[in-house]
Amino acid sequence: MNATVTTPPGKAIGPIFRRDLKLAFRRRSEILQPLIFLCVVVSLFPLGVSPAPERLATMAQGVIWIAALLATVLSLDTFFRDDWEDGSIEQWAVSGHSLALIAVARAAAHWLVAGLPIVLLSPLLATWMQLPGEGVPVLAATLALGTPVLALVGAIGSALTVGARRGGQLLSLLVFPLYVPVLIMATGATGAAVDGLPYNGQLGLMAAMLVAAVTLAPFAIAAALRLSLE
Amino acid sequence: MSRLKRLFHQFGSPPWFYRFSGKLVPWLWVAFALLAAWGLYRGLVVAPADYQQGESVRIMYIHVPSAWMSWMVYAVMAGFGICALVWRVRVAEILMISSAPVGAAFTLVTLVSGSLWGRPTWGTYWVWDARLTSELVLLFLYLGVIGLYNAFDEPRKAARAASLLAIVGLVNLPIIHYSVNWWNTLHQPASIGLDGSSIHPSMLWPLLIMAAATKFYYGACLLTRARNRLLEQDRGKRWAREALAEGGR
Amino acid sequence: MLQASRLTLERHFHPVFAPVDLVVGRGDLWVLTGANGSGKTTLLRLLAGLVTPSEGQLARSVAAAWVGHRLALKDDLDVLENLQLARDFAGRTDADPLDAARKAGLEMALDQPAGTLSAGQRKRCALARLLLSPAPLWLLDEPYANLDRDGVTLLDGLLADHVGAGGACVMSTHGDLKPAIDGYRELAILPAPPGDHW
Amino acid sequence: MNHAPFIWSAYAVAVIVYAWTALAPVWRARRFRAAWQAREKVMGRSRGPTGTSEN
Repeated sequence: MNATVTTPPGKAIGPIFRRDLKLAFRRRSEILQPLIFLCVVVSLFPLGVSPAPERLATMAQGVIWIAALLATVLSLDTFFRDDWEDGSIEQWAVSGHSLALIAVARAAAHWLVAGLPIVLLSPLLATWMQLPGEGVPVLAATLALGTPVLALVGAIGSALTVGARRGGQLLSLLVFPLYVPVLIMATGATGAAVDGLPYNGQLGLMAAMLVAAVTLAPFAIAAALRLSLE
Repeated sequence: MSRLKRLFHQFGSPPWFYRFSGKLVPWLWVAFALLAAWGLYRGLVVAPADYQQGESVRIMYIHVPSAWMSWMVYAVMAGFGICALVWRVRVAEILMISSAPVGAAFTLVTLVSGSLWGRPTWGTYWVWDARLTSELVLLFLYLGVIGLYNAFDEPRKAARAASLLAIVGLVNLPIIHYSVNWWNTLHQPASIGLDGSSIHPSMLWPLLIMAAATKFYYGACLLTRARNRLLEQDRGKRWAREALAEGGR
Repeated sequence: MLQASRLTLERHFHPVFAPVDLVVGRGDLWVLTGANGSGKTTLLRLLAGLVTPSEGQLARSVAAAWVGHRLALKDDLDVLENLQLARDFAGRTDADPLDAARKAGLEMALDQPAGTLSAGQRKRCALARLLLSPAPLWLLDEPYANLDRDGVTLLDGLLADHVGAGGACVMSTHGDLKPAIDGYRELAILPAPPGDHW
Repeated sequence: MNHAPFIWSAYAVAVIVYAWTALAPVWRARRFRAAWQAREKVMGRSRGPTGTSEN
């Protein structure tokens, strides 16, 4: 099928990005849900394990990062579902714009609404988990570099399962193996910072993962979206 | 249609594939049986015990070939996935999804034999060793592909979704592997090599023979499963009805 | 503008409809007729490029606008915002959402969230979006559904203007509702012949 | 420490898993073929490739 279509007059990224922000702020409570979930999960650990500061400090970055992972997957479950159900994805596909650009716009808007707050919240979580002072800025840095990767890779899973019958539980199974490298590098960097070791290697790798995700993930998302229409 | 696609189409045509693989499967089983018997004989009987680990090293002859296969099958599956997604070759879709359970079986055996090997060597059944951990992640990748395939009801769409996931997984495989290795060396001094490189020939030979045996096993299992799925999907078509009616293999 | 030859699609390994040949030129208005489930919607989705055909060739040289059963309206945005979004995303830059809304008879519901609109109003919103689209080829899946009497006359007017101005349209209808425009051609969608390919 | 139980259980698990992965499709094929031929008989179609009649 070759639709030698002239490039459509409108733009792909701007309108979708603004639309997403407008939609997000129309349902302001939905922005808070993943963040509240994050705080709840983190605060369970002192209750579950032990309030002793030195024990909490050893696992602080791990707990915070795993909670951030869970919060991201929670918010990604319905990432494309509304657009799929109301037919927006069909309009995107017919419009002639590249679905990859639209995916980038959507992931960027989602990160702004879901990922950035996690980064801003991380100092509070770090103090809850008694993370030593040197680790806090590095934790925020790893979250800043890592949450976009979580959003983009999670969006692939979300686009793949949007057409599936019960996509919800499947999403976490699909996405967690792909999150393993991000988790390892992030907790490694923060741990190194706490121990006073150099951590720029880990941060460099996380930046590399971010670049890879930004350049490769949108094409996988676009293919998955086109597939969900069939 | 481009020449390449016509070639693919001709090779990929279900009846041709069904007959061709039907003739091939028995030979694969024979080759597997011979190699496996020879390999096990060389491994369990002829090969010496390890001076450090003693007899428990013999588990290596099932653990290591299975581990190699678990990675190879994923790569081959992703390769079928690329064919299925890019050229929409239906037989490639079937081969892709038929490989997943076999790959998962290899991964499962690797994990179980690895932990059973760990007990006498390290004293506990499960050690978060680099190789075992990345095998576990690989198992989740396989289960993800199988789970995603079963989540769709239209088989062609399910196969394309699973192919896309397999390709995304393939891209991430090396990253996962090296990050787990790096994570492992960070937290634990390098444990004694499970499959040391400078291995005595008398131990290396059975390993290679078993490796070859597992490849034939994979071929036989894959083709049997693929033929089943093909027959079930095409049961409405004349060639399938003839194959089913005559009851031949 | 659009050329389809021997077009078929297989669902669960059975062709949904008999192979279709269709040529759509400027000023054409095609109406797909057939019983429910005969594949009208599937064929339209094929023409829109949402689905890839199992066999046959499809060549489309112009942009297409698609109105399906799911009208792609964001329930939290009001009518005007929905139309502005459509215009910015893939609409003509000179098109004015307000004017399109007025033509579709939605003046009094402009600031009403799309979620609270009636089915007829939602369909009119989708038709207003059509006015903003630069695509000369309209692919409409049962456009008459949910429309009241003057909604139908509104749609007939839009179709007449569009086809008159050199555009083209392929639409499906079930039942006897046909566009009140002369010169439209019908294409009956036939079920696939029983039996098999090989 | 006698390693034999670990070795044999490792190989036992391997044999079980590989046997099941190999034989599951064979049983499934037999079950499908039997069910298909039974349905064909009920539908009154003639058996065997010679007497193929269009359905």
